[in-house]
Amino acid sequence: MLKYIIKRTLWVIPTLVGVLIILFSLTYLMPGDPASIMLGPRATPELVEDLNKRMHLDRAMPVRLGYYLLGVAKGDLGTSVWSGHKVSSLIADALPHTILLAITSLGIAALIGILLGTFAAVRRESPIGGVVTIFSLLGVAVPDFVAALLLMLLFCVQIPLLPALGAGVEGDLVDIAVHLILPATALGIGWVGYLSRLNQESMLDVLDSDYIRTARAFAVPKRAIAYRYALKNAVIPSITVIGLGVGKLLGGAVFVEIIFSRPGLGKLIVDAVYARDFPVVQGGILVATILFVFANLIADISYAFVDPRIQYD
Amino acid sequence: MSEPLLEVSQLTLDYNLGSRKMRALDRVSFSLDKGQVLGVAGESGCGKSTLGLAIIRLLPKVAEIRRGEIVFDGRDLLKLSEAQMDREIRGQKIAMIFQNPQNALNPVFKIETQMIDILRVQDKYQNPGNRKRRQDFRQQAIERLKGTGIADPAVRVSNYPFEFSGGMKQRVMIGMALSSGTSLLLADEATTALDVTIEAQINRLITELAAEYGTSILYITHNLGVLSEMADRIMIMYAGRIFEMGWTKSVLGSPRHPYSTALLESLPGRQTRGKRLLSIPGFVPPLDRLPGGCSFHPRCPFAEEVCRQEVPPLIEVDKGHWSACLFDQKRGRQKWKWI
Amino acid sequence: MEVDLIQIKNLKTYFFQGKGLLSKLFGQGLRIVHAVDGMSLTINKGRTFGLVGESGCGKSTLGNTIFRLVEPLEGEILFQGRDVVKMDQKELRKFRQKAQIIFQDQFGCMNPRMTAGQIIAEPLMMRQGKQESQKEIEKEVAELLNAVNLDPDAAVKFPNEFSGGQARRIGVARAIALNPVFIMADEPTSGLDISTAATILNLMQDLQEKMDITYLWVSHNLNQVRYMSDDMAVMYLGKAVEMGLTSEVFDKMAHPYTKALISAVPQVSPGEQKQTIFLKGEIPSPINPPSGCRFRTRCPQVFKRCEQEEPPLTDLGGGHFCACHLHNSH
Amino acid sequence: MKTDTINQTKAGMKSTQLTLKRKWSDTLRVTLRSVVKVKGGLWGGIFVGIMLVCAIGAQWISPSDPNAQDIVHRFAGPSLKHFLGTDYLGRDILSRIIYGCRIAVMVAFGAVTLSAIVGVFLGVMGGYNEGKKIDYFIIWLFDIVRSFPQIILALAIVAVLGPSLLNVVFALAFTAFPFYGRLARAKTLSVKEADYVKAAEAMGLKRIKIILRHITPNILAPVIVCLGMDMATMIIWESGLSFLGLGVRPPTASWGIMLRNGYKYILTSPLMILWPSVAIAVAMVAFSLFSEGLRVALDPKERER
Repeated sequence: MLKYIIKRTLWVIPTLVGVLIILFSLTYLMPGDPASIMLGPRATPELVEDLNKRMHLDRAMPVRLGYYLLGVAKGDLGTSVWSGHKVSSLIADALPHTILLAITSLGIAALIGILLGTFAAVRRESPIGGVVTIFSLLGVAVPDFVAALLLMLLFCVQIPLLPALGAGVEGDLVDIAVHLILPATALGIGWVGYLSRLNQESMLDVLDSDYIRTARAFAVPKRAIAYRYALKNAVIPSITVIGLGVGKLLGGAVFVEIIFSRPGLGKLIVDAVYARDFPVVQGGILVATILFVFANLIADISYAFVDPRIQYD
Repeated sequence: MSEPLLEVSQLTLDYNLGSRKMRALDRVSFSLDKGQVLGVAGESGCGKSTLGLAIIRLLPKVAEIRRGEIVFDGRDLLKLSEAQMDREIRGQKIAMIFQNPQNALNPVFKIETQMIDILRVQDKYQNPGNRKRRQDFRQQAIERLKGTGIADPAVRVSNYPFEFSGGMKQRVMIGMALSSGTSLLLADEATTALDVTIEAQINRLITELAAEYGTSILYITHNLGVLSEMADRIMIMYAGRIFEMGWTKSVLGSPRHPYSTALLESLPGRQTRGKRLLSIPGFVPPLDRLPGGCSFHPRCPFAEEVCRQEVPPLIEVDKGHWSACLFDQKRGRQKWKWI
Repeated sequence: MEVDLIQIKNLKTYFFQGKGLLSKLFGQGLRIVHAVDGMSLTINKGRTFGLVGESGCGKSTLGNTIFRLVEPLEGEILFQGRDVVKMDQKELRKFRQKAQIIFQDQFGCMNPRMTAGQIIAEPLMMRQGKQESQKEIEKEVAELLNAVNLDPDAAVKFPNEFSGGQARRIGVARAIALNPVFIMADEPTSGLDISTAATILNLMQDLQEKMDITYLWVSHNLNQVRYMSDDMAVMYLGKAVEMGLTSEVFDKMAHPYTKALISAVPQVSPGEQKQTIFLKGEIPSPINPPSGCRFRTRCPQVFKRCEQEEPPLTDLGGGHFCACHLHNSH
Repeated sequence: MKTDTINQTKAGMKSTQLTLKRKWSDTLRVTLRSVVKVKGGLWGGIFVGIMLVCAIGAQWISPSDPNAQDIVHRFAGPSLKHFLGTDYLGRDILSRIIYGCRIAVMVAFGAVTLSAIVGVFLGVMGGYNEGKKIDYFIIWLFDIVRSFPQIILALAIVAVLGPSLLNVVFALAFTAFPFYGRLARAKTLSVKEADYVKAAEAMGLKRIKIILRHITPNILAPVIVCLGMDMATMIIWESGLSFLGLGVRPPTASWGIMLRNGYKYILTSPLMILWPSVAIAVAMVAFSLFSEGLRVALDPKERER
């Protein structure tokens, strides 16, 4: 297992190098002169020349790649074309909001989803199965950004219960929590549906398996079988899905942050896209990607802990 | 005089699969004496595995017992509550080992974890109030493994199932199943998936441990050869019914039912090279489309009109030898010789 | 009059595990599976050669190597005098039309998206030098279905619509479609019920008689091999331990492993007392086979020499070979 | 002499003419019938059908021009003239939903097809050359693209290329191809080892025929199922990008643009958000039910006997 973990971890390095190359080469896809595009209507020859210098846009491609990689290695993601702030400090301000949102929504969704699915499978005749069906239908039918819009319509406009915009006053935990309710719900509701259905199905499979029958034949109580024996097997698919889902979650966060005006990473990226502030876009995407890559890594490693049979080729 | 440990009478069981209803067991009656080995033989789909699961009451939800009794040690198991089954029967007096050792153990837990759990459950029911430490159970698990001939049990106990070969997994199962309290062991195709030399080892282990603890065995298999060597009595099933039952020597030596006769003749065991094997025409009917009368009649060359109409009763045709064939019962064996 | 159809000389097939880039990086070392480790045998025309052994002994790998589905490491496979190992693609294709396989998994060996008719017609359509109309091929498929006792309407069914025995028959029909001279049957009755297995055995015997086919019969079922085969070899960890006429091997078994194996087979013999020889332990892994005689770790008659020296396959007379120091010392 | 005996044997056999294949129409009918048999498959099929009809025949079906402005009746509720009401410029919402369907289906279909073609090609290539350098390179490529959160990468590509229908299709296809690739590669690996491929090899069948007859049909089924499910995802993303103003350009009717306008007028007209949400919800459920039915129908193991 240790070998698997080492190999899996080392594989991150070439992947991240590839990610950097793609991010870097995105500037090449831009039709026309990058500097004038980034500066937009403000572009004067002096400003363009200045930007070209600053971003080494006037140098040959390999040299620019070298500068870029070197910068990233030093933790320098460049400066915002628009505001002149360091990209890294912009991200440092935005990131906590996104991480808080992601952890709250996914964490709660995973907890509820897995429990709901397990209950539904263990008590086949109970109405919990119906709840799972409703949630999974909702999760399929209402994508996160539509959910965000509808929730806002319902709880901020029609019945004004909850705040619509912002992330709450810094330091005021209650305010932050209140501001988190709607975005986290919008982001998490699909996950509840998906994970509960997934866990229900895999739990049913496991409960039908030979080794559960063996345990029953030895009078191991049903409760112990379900929550101790079967759950560990049944949760395996959910782990992979959650790991891969972090990418989707970060994508969904973009919309939710825009809709609820939360100053997170997603909003930072989209606002930078609107402003054609390319260094910020690049840096923001890089950080989001690194988050995703490491979430996947953690999922794969915990997978290895749950399932001892794992081998890595 | 031996006394019966298990008496099954008129056991009838259906599987309800949506619109389809399959009669998996039809008026199955037999008894098993203390210390005896009863072999249950038949082709796939004859209901032999269902019988084992019915006795230990682990049938799938779609199964419904229509009528019958399973009297074990003087009590009807079908009348016991789930809690009573767990407390007194399962894993205590009746143990079961299954066909596929690859899947019989939980792949994500160590052997010791699984064994300790089971030992703890057994201990809880046997000596309530007397709390033992995990270390004691672990020691007990190691001893059980040692008893089944696993080398290095103290090390192997902390392995995962995938690090064990099929034969060793089956040893673990036997170690968990057989203890001094076990009075009945249900073995469902326990050695089918194993190699011949390993199969011989495992069957010997089962026989020896059962003899040591005075355990009776219901040995379910499709391998008549294994039964010939292990079983005291044999029961041959077809499409949910018992066709023939009796002492091993008489059932295998002088079978009375055309089906059992054909089954024995179709084995390439002692036939000489080049001689044709007997093959039964047709195939085992699916349980939801059983023919009326004797369910074997479409494949039986001796079938007469009466076989299509009447279900043949299981009748004692010889001392301790039962058979369910109308033709045999009415005209005698001479009339229907296959060969 | 016996003619060699296939002659295998010192055949070795190894599998290599841990060849990947990362494995190399972490120096796990190459693990070599000695699947077939120096087998020599001769299969005579028109006869059935039985190959028995327990799982992991390499009997299936040997079969696959003959067809070059697996490439051998060294050795020769002479088929009608030509070395299969050295054949080029064109020759190999010709050879593969004369030699056929009946696979162990009767469902797995059929493309689930083709009908039984298409499956059987496939070899017919690739016959060389003969362009046939669809009609002719359809007629031949009907004949082949008839030959294996299946209804003609089976042709439009998909594999999953058949029972185990029927699926096996389709496999047989495909194998005999090109009138092969040689068929390897890999556990041809595995997964079948007793009575169904009997019909398949009968069918294959009839076909052998009618079409003069030579069989290589790979099986773990000793009763079946005894019943079906004229010659046989017993394999253990990639090597033959005993070989000869089936009757000779069963009547005058010489190798301790053969003795134990045959004694372990459960027989329907009510009332007879049989002396089973129980072997100790498990079959060792073919990755690190024991030194000297491979059977020594489980052999009841092991002695000093077995550990140091590998016993050669020696003739005990009459083409009955055995690889054991007990029969080698004098 | 031997041939004679065989001919004799064969002559003794009953010879009947028979067909080997099932008719194409039969196969299609059987497949569709089993899709419909799956729980919900019928409804999925019906709604997917309705969506396709709307997409193809938008100009004949929709009651009015999606861009015709009726400023007098802005923010109108449902009426006989405008079944679903009007938006902030007085445009007919129903017509815009129907035209939006066209955009959604076009983008989703284009992106899914493009990514599947590229992905399957690369995946099969990697699978064939398992363990070789090209395989490692392809895996690496897949893993890099998969490392980006999908929608964020699409967003970046559109940002760089500029928002347009074609660029949206390209961006979405680029983010999705590794998933098809990995699926195709994994399937190729397992099918390559299947006994029926070995059987074909042992028969002496040529490599190219093995690929065409035995491997491709057996890896396509899961890819097709995946296509169905991905259609739903792509429809969401098209709406999402358009919602952010990075998809198709206004005034083109797209569900995402309609939501964007609805968000602007959330205080004035809740119906402007509701209707496109309903359209998206129906499309999502329809495609997922249909592809679930397709999954069961295309799996030979689950196909009804």
